Amino acid sequence: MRMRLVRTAVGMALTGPFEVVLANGWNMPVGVTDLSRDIHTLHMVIFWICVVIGIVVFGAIFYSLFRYRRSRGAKASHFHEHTTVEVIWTVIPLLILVAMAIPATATLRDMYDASEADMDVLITGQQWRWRYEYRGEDVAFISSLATPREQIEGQAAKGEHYLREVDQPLVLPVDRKVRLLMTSDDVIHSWWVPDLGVKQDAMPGYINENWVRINEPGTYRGQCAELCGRDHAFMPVVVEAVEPEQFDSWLAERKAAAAEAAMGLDREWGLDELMERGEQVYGTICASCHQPDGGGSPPTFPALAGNQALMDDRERHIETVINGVSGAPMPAFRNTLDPVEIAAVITYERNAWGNETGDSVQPSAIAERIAD
Amino acid sequence: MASHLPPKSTTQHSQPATAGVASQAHATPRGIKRWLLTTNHKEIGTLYLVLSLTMFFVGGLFAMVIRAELFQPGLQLVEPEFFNQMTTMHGLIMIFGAVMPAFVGLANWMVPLQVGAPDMALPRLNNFSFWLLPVAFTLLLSTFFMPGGAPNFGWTSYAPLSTTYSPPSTTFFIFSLHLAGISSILGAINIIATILNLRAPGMRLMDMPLFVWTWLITAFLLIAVMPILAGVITMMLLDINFGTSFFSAAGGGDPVLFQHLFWFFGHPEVYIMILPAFGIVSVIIPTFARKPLFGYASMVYATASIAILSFLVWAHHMFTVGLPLVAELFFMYSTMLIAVPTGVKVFNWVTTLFRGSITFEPPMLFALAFVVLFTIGGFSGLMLAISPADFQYHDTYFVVAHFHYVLVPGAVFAIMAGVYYWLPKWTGHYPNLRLGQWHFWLSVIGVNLTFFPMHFAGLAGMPRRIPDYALQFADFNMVTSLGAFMFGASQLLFVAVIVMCIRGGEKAPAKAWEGGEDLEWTVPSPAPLHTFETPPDFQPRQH
Amino acid sequence: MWNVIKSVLAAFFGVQKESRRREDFTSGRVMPFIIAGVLMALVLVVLIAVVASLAAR
Amino acid sequence: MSGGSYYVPVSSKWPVLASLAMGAIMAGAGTLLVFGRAGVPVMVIGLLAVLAVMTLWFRDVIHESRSGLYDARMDRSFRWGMGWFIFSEVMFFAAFFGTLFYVRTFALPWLDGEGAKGVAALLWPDFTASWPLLEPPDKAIQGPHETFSPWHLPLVNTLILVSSSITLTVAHEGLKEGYRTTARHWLTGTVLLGTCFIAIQGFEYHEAYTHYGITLQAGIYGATFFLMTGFHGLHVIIGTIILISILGRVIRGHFSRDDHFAFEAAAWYWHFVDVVWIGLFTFVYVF
Repeated sequence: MRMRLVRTAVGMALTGPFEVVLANGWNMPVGVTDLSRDIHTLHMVIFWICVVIGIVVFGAIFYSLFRYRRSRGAKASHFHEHTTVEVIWTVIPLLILVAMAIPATATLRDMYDASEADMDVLITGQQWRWRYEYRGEDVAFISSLATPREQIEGQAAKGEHYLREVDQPLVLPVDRKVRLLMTSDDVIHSWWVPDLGVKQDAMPGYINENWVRINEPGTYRGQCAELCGRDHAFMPVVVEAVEPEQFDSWLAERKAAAAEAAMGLDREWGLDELMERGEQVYGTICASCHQPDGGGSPPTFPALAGNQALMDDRERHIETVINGVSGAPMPAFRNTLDPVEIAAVITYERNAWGNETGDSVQPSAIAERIAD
Repeated sequence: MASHLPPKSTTQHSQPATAGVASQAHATPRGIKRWLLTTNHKEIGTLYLVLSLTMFFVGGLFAMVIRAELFQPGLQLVEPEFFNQMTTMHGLIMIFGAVMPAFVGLANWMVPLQVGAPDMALPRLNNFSFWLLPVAFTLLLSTFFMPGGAPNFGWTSYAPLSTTYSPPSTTFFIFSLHLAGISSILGAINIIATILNLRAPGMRLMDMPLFVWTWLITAFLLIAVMPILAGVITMMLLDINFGTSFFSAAGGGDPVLFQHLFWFFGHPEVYIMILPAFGIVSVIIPTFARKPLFGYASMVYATASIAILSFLVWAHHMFTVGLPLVAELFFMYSTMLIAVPTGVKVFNWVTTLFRGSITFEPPMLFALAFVVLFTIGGFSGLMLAISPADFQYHDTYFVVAHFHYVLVPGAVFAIMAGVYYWLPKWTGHYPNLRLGQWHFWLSVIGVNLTFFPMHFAGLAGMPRRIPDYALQFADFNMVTSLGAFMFGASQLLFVAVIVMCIRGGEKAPAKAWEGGEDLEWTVPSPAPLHTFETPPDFQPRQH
Repeated sequence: MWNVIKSVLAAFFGVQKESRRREDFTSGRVMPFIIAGVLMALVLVVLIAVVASLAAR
Repeated sequence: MSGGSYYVPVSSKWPVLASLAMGAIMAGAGTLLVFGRAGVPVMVIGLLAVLAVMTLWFRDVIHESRSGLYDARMDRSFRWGMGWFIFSEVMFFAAFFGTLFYVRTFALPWLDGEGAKGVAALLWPDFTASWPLLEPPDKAIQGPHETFSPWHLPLVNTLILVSSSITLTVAHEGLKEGYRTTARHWLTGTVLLGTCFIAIQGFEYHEAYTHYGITLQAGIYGATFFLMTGFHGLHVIIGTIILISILGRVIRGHFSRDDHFAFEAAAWYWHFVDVVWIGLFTFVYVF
């Protein structure tokens, strides 16, 4: 703990004089967790070390260039070795590095200690959105870009949080240790929020751990940091940190809503309501690859509109959505969407854009298939 | 086996001729055939340099597309898919097409001249190494015309984006890299054999100019790591086309395995692109300071030390992939160590300037800019080595700024310095010094306008490889784009200087630069097609 | 032998005296240096690994 | 030392033709894999062209060598060249051995919940790590039913390859002592042993696919098995072709007692292939 106090004090001393220049979006944010502050301190320490060395080295270069230019009548001397000097300028950097390695090691150990967390959140990257699951709480949802297409294409004025706004942010409590488990359904993504000091790759088939304990309530924004395909730039992360009590009541609300959604399984759904729900799901989940008009972008993402194979083989269509296509970009939506959403989106795909099969797929049937 | 090993390096001084003549009396082919069929190291060197310059403009064109799209927020010019193809191909073309062939070209021209050899050790193989490259790049560029477009997963090709989720053209990309890899390996073998076997009588290893030394070590790195690249892209090929699961957890593989293998190649590759630059600068600075290089021995040892360490630091490119803590610490420590020999080099260059008699011809200007700007890249490298801080820097424009500082005002400036330095030897004319100075100043200003703001954009939170960005990055990007256009345009001056120099200009004597002490300055300018057919009598300089 | 080790250490360190360097390159034998270099590289790896695992504990 | 001694050929059409032929192989193979059959003729033409060009190129070299154009330095250039080429091959296989090591030591235990990154087991609750890996994490991937016992065919192949290295050494000694017939016979023996090895390996692959369920698609075990033995097998085939051409030259009376670098280069290559096999036998089959 004392180590940490010292580190924070050093950090503040270093940032102080340049507060104006280096703050305000020119420098790494100090952030709102102890770790992000430690990282910031390390960053500033090594930065100033570089500045000092730079002044010495560049000073020596420019002095020599000025003082020993031939136009000023400099005569070349012929020395070319001085072992003592060489040893000195090898040993000094070595000592500086050792001095840097010690606090860096301490910070790294903190970052890796995800034990004794108060709660777990499983973060799953998907092309091109994030899924958040509060483990053990039956609450999970998908968070995708909320910036309208018109802003991106320049047909509307860009909002304040252009490309850094989502439909449903990740809500986290302040002052609680939250373990973040990261994985991916398709390619590698990287979940990054600078203010939290967390950047961690989400690897398909493996899980990475990280953790946060947020000190101040607020909205913190970041985005996917690892190239993950076409819409890599359009995959923001928004975290809303709230007081613990507020978080608890929010979670309880979400749980109730999830339970209600599960009720939908018991009844027969009409074609129109499935279509309505399906259009919504298609827009947020499927349209990024298969395009809003169902035209796809072949060869990687096949067209759905007018796709005869799809219309003829209803079973295969259901199977594809539930379990994905192995060896192809189509992911399994078994765990990502609930049965109502899967049923709705399949119904929608079988009836939209002139695919007039008239089929409706019932949520209960999907739930049974998933249970098998 | 022991008796079959290659001979020891020190026993290979002059061998009196017992049989044979150096050149046959065949008529040399003319026109295009002369270039296709040549075995002459100077002609092949020229071919490499021309290819490199061409690829520099192709890759540069891609960079201009990237910077035009990023000029302001929003999607204006290109679709995100095409943007990703641009970033990928920009990286591949610049690394494998521009920087590496430029160094091989310089080695072809200058290594035999600097060691007093009649040609490269294996002249026909040399021609083969070159002609593989145009074939490879034709194949690579042809992917733009395939369904799904060119590779779009970044030059690092991380699986599974580059396997399961890649466009069909990826298979061609893999094959073209195989060809480029074979070319590099064979080229490196040739350079090693030339340096170890064809030195002038009396020239010991420690008498060689530093350019030769750095290339010897670079060639060793190439031979050691290009096969690793071949191996890992072959595994990609199998994952894509034959259903293996090297990089897929479903079958028991691991996407991180790809990154380990790739960076085991990739990190030494970084040094492959910078060590010859060190060599060029170490040759130019003493020439124009008119003073022997300070700490020659240390320079050689520091190069060797960097080369060895380069095999132990690869995972510092992977600090955020979820390495175990021990691995994270190991790679942080080893990476920090590499700063030490690199620092030694910079200090030695500075001390070489100290108490010299300095003039500022274009080669020297570029070499001096190299020392300063490469050091800035070194500083950001040191910052990136601090693993906890790297969690914030990784995959942002801070990294883009870092590696462009070491590659553009680093490697590329060194190449330009080398070209200005040796143009009198190649053409017999001095380059136009005034135009050269214009080229230099425009390049220096352009390069810093382009890459310096990237540091801030990265620290402020802008990830790399995105076609559109949040509004707070807009100012940095606009400056960067303007700088990039300026840098790009000023390279046309470079071409003008070269063309003018080939066509004429002030005649250069054999020793074109007053302070040039190496063997290449003992042959006439322009260097005749065949040099050192009789090994020169080499007198070691007092280092 | 000791001289070889000293020279290789100097190589890792990156600083070498001119006179010592001359000695190394007049002995004319390369193999001892290569073997010592490889061994030292291994020692270095082990050394960093030990420090890292102690620090990670 | 009038006119110098190091032989520099004036010009040659083989290098540029070889590059084009290599390009044709790659373009053809790529077309075959991505777009279908159309690539086959291009690839075949490329392959034949590479073989033809190499033959003609080597014919030039042999001719120059036998005309006495090469001196001792040229000989050393060839030695350095071959030595470093083999080193590059060593590194190629090193990538694959590294892969095997990584998968067995890190990836599989992690997926099973062991070690620093064992939390991955959340995704694969039913998975148990083992080597050979018979049941990959994803049940949709059919693993091998069983794997080869190292002590049957693989052991036979080991003995074959080790003895082939011995026969080759005997042949070399014979050549050095000037016993050309001895050299010829033992070299023929080496070629036969190499051919046997290839045949047995082919049979083993057949068994792997038909009876053992070891396929390229059978998860990481099948993938590493075929990757490593496959590229080794390819090198044995290339080595055998080299030895056959060397045998041809021995029969024609090429090579003298102290000037036969082509023979030595082929021998280096063959010993290298042998050493790789020992590594494979140890780490792919036994452990």
